[in-house]
Amino acid sequence: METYRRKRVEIVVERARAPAILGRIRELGATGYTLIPDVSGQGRRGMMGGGEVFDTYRTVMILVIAQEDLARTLLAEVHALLENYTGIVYLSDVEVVRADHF
Amino acid sequence: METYRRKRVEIVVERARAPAILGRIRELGATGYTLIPDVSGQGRRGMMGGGEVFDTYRTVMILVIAQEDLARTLLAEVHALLENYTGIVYLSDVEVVRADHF
Amino acid sequence: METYRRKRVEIVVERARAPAILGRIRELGATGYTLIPDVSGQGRRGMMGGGEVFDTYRTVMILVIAQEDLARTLLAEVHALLENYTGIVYLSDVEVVRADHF
Amino acid sequence: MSDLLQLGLMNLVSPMVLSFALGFAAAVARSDLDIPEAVGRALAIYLMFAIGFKGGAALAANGAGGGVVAAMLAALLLSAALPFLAYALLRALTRIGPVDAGAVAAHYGSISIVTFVTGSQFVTGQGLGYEGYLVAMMALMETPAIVSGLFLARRALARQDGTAAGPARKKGAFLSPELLREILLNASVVVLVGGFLIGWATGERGMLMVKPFVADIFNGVLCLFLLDMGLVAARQLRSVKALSAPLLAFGLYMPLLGAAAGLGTAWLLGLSLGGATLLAVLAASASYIAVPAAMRLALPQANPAVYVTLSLVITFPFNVVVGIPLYFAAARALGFV
Amino acid sequence: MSDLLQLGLMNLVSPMVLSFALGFAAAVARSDLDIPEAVGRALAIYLMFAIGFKGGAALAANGAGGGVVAAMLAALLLSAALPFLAYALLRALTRIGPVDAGAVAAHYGSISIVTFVTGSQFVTGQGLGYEGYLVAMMALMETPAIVSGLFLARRALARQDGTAAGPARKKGAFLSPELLREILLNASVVVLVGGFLIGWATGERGMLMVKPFVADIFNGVLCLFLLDMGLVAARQLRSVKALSAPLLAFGLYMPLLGAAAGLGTAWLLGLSLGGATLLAVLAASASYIAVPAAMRLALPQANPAVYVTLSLVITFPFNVVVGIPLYFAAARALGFV
Amino acid sequence: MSDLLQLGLMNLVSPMVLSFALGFAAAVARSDLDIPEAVGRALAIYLMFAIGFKGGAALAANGAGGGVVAAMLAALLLSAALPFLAYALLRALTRIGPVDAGAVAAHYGSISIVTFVTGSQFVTGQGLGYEGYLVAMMALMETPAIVSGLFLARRALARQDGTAAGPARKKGAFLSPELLREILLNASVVVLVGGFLIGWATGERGMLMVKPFVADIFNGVLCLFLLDMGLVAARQLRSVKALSAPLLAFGLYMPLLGAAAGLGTAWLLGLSLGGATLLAVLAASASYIAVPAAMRLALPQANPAVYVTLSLVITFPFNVVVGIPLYFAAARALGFV
Ligand SMILES: Nc1ncnc2c1ncn2[C@@H]1O[C@H](COP(=O)(O)O)[C@@H](O)[C@H]1O
Ligand SMILES: Nc1ncnc2c1ncn2[C@@H]1O[C@H](COP(=O)(O)O)[C@@H](O)[C@H]1O
Ligand SMILES: Nc1ncnc2c1ncn2[C@@H]1O[C@H](COP(=O)(O)O)[C@@H](O)[C@H]1O
Ligand code: NA
Ligand code: NA
Ligand code: NA
Repeated sequence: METYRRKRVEIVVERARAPAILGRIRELGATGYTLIPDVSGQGRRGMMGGGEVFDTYRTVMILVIAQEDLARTLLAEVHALLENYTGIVYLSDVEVVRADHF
Repeated sequence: METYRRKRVEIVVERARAPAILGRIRELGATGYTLIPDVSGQGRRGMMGGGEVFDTYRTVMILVIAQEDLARTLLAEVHALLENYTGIVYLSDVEVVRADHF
Repeated sequence: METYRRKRVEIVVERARAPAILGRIRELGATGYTLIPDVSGQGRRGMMGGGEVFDTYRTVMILVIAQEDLARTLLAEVHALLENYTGIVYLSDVEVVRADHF
Repeated sequence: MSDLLQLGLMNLVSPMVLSFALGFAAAVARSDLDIPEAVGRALAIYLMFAIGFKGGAALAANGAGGGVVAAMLAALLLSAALPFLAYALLRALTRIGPVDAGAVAAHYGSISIVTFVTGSQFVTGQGLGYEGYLVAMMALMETPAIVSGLFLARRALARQDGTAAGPARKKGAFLSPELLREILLNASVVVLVGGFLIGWATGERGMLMVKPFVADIFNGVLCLFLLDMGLVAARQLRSVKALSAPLLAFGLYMPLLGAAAGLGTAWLLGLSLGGATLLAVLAASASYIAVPAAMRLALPQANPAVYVTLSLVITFPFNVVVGIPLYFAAARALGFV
Repeated sequence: MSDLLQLGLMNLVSPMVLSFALGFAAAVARSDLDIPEAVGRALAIYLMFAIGFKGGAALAANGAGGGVVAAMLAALLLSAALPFLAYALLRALTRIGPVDAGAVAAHYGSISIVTFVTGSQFVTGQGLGYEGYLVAMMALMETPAIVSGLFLARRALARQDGTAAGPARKKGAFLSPELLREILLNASVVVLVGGFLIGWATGERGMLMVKPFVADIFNGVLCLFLLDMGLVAARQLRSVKALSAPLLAFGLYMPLLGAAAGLGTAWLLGLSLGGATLLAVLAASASYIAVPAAMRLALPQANPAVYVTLSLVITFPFNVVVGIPLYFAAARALGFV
Repeated sequence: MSDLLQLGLMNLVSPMVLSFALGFAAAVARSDLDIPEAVGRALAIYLMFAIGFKGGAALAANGAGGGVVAAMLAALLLSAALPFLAYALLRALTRIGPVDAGAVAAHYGSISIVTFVTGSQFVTGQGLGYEGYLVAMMALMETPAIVSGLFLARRALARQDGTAAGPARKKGAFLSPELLREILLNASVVVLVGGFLIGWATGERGMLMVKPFVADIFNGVLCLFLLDMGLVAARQLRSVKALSAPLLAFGLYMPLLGAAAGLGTAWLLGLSLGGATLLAVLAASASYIAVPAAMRLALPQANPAVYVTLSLVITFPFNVVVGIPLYFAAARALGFV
């Protein structure tokens, strides 16, 4: 089966910032995204997430499959949106079956 | 440490379709799979998942590490199984430590 | 935007073993990690995870972005820590924006 | 008439209906209020168990009487028949295709447990009782409609094209084992019937043990659950624009037709005023939990945005807010006592 | 004095306060005890709904009286004014910058529902009642403080550098629509006000329907929730070392000042002993749910380890264990009846 | 004999036992019924807190008496001793190795809180009371068995090969700090003991405040929890084929031996009929929550499919359905009053 090269952008970010990032993902024209609603972890800011009743430290993971151009734009824009917020973003390669879906 | 090249197949699919796909993964002889039980997201079908009391829009993510041949077969078969259903499937490269585990 | 090559280490492991592995990740000097708190799956040990009231079969997924050296050390060490336990570990390539974060 | 208004008002100004309104309003205003999914599911299981238990215990207390078998048969028939009416109307008066029409029809033949539960609290609030076996009728009404709806959709598909169009269309696969299990053993049927049998078997002694849980706090838990349903329904509103005006109208007149059929059946069965009201409520209500799950398996081509939205956003609020007191008033006007 | 000790002891030896201590001790000892997050959130929603409902029902039962409008205005003013006091103290006596000071100030002007709920159980345990509209005052006090805190932080920022330093600093963006929604429609405001209105609208009849749920089991549910709060607070302890001694002290004297302001306001409003105690509790308490969420949106530069830790780990336990009986004793000593 | 049958029947036809059966049947029939994990955990915490609280309050009400210290010592000894019996039987009559035998032995020396809770409802249903400190005995019995089981497994390992075989085998690492914390501070010990102490400290006054929550709705919540346990147990059934016939037999006769030891100890302690029954239930029951967690840490080589399945799928249902009335009948026949 023939496949096409795409990029996968992954973002781990505090929940308070997620709506802004998802908004940007939609505006830039990605064909979709997937969200893992509750992750926890540790980074420069220290422990995040982990089941508190309040939202302050909640963290989500966002995943976007997109063409290389869009993916690189996303990488840069999300990186800018992370200023003052807890979060990371990175990129990797994937192969997909249908070119028109992503 | 020596490593071996394998493929990673990821599937995001509505829950109603997951049993059929997991069944196929087992039948094809994958050594295992991992399931992230509740994700949400947006694609051609619109919003999916996101904490409703009912299951109609529930979405899961499935991850299989396998040899390239098996992975490509899986890619094709899962793609076929997604007809009429909400879901995506894609492939990427990984390195593993033990060749006999995957 | 310029990017830097890093490795992504992923670990799927029973919860009882997670603290030891996270401890080692910290000791080795990774800049962070992300944890997906409840996954399920099937491997050599059979079904794991899946919503029981008791913890015996609980499974988590851990994700670390790191420089290649550290990633390979981690791969080897985690592999050793998995003896007698249910779990897998593997490695893949990613690109990041800020070299100093990972 | 002013009596009807007063009934409607009394129903409206109950903590339960207002909780639904609160949830609905909060979601419309885009509040971040959210009942965690796990808790919403648990509340649903509680409600189904408790309503089942209370029905079984009531049956044990009052005895079954001769009419029970007839009532069970009537429930099966009513659920199986209503989809034919719904399908005919949908095909005649709206423009949706046969697959979507079959799926929607299945929903309206089946029932909504939460609507029933809300109705039963209304009836109790009027100082009335109802036949305990109505809970068993409810359980029986969940599934025949699914079979009817699938039959209608597949017959139309088979006519349209001679060739197969989907895995479920292969000969003999009309009801796959997987689907049968989904239909007969879905969570709501199991908990409802199970609770009913437990209530029946343990009777008064059992009721004494669990009354504070299954009866006393029931109304309050129902408030929280309806708050959640309000949120869920309003968040589904975004899909309403996918529905044409005739389709929206169907979501309002179909419950009335269903209620009429329910009242007729109640008359044949000789039910009490409370029982007749609740059978009307059952026939008027449309499923939005069990049937959508079955449809995703059996008719994946059908569009969930149509059937979930119609039953959850149009018919469910209509029944809870307007329908229940209306069916009660109709039953009383028809001479049920 | 020995009377005060006895009150404190009575408060301490209640299942609620001891449950908080249990959770705190368990987390300090690094037990793996854990209330699942989904359940913790649901318990919080229950508590807010129930306290709102009870307040509304009490208002319906006792009538509003003339003072209600004055009380509402006073609540708004108190919440808006306290951050100015807090900010001045923080800037004068601690070394945190203007952004963090503004954020912390917002927390202390706002309120903690759980502290109020614990206080209301204490008051009820003394055989006293309180004005139903105190719940409405609580709801109104949640948000003005946020606006004041943001104003203080941003004025300082604007002074510091003439140029913009952050997306929220653009002209006219002082209160973005996103932020306004967060502030006015956050879950706690919605459930509290909603429950209040439902309790008010349905009155005695509504209370009769849901009393076992919203009143009878309330104390017990509060125990579980405080157990969870104890766990959460102790797990936040690790961040205390980030706080300087003057900052920690602020977490202890600011509630006293707030309580004094609350008692003064209560005196002007002519509240009862129970009502005065609870208004003191409200003014003394600091938010750790609604305000942090708003701050992450509006002042992302501010450090949550400072404001969450201060209000959750220092002020919350102080109020629950020491403050509540103290404010009650003070109110009684001041002649409230 | 017919009396025994009647007791068994009365136990069977209780909402609690039937709820377990319902869950079991649903899972065997592969229904998709599912109690969300978060809720299952919360129900468990509620049950442990409530049973602890009730025990403490009972102790406060009836006074401790002279026998309490002796009872606590007896509980520790019983839990520490039973694994030696279990291990000997396993090694003599089954073919599992020393590591698995040690792990299984630890489970049978320890206790199952849910079995105790079900037993206590049975005893109360007989119109009997029991000594409040039995709850404290239960808490003490959770952990000594773990130490005994580990000792047995590791002694055998050390004999087998002189060299170390695993990180935990290093000198002095017999009980690592990590493991000690897991053993002594696991959630069930903390909530049980904590609830007990709170109930004790607040006594009648505390009970008055939380009775509707910890006592009135207890049976009903237990029904939901046992429904979940039925689901979980049946879903673990798939692992039963991994167990040999002699091993399955062990899961049935070991509880009888444990119960006998429990009754003997009860006789030495001079317990009441209710207390003796419950001590027999404790000794007969096998852990499936706390001990498996400890074993995964301390004996990862042992196979959880063996020890979880044996205690959860064989011994737990046996005790709940058959054992409890049997031990009660035996206690009564032995002259306990
Ligand atoms: N090196 C890393 N590998 C994996 N996840 C990371 C890493 N660094 C940070 N994270 C995740 O990103 C979140 C935010 O990181 P930070 O902004 O550095 O506090 C953390 O809470 C982690 O979940
Ligand atoms: N481009 C994408 N990137 C990441 N996830 C996607 C993408 N497109 C679709 N998805 C996920 O796959 C699900 C099904 O997509 P679809 O079948 O297009 O509706 C969505 O709900 C998303 O969770
Ligand atoms: N081939 C595989 N692909 C994806 N996940 C796997 C695979 N094998 C094992 N796993 C995951 O790793 C866990 C432990 O595997 P094991 O140690 O083989 O029992 C399983 O429960 C799965 O979640
Ligand atoms: Na219907
Ligand atoms: Na305040
Ligand atoms: Na035992």
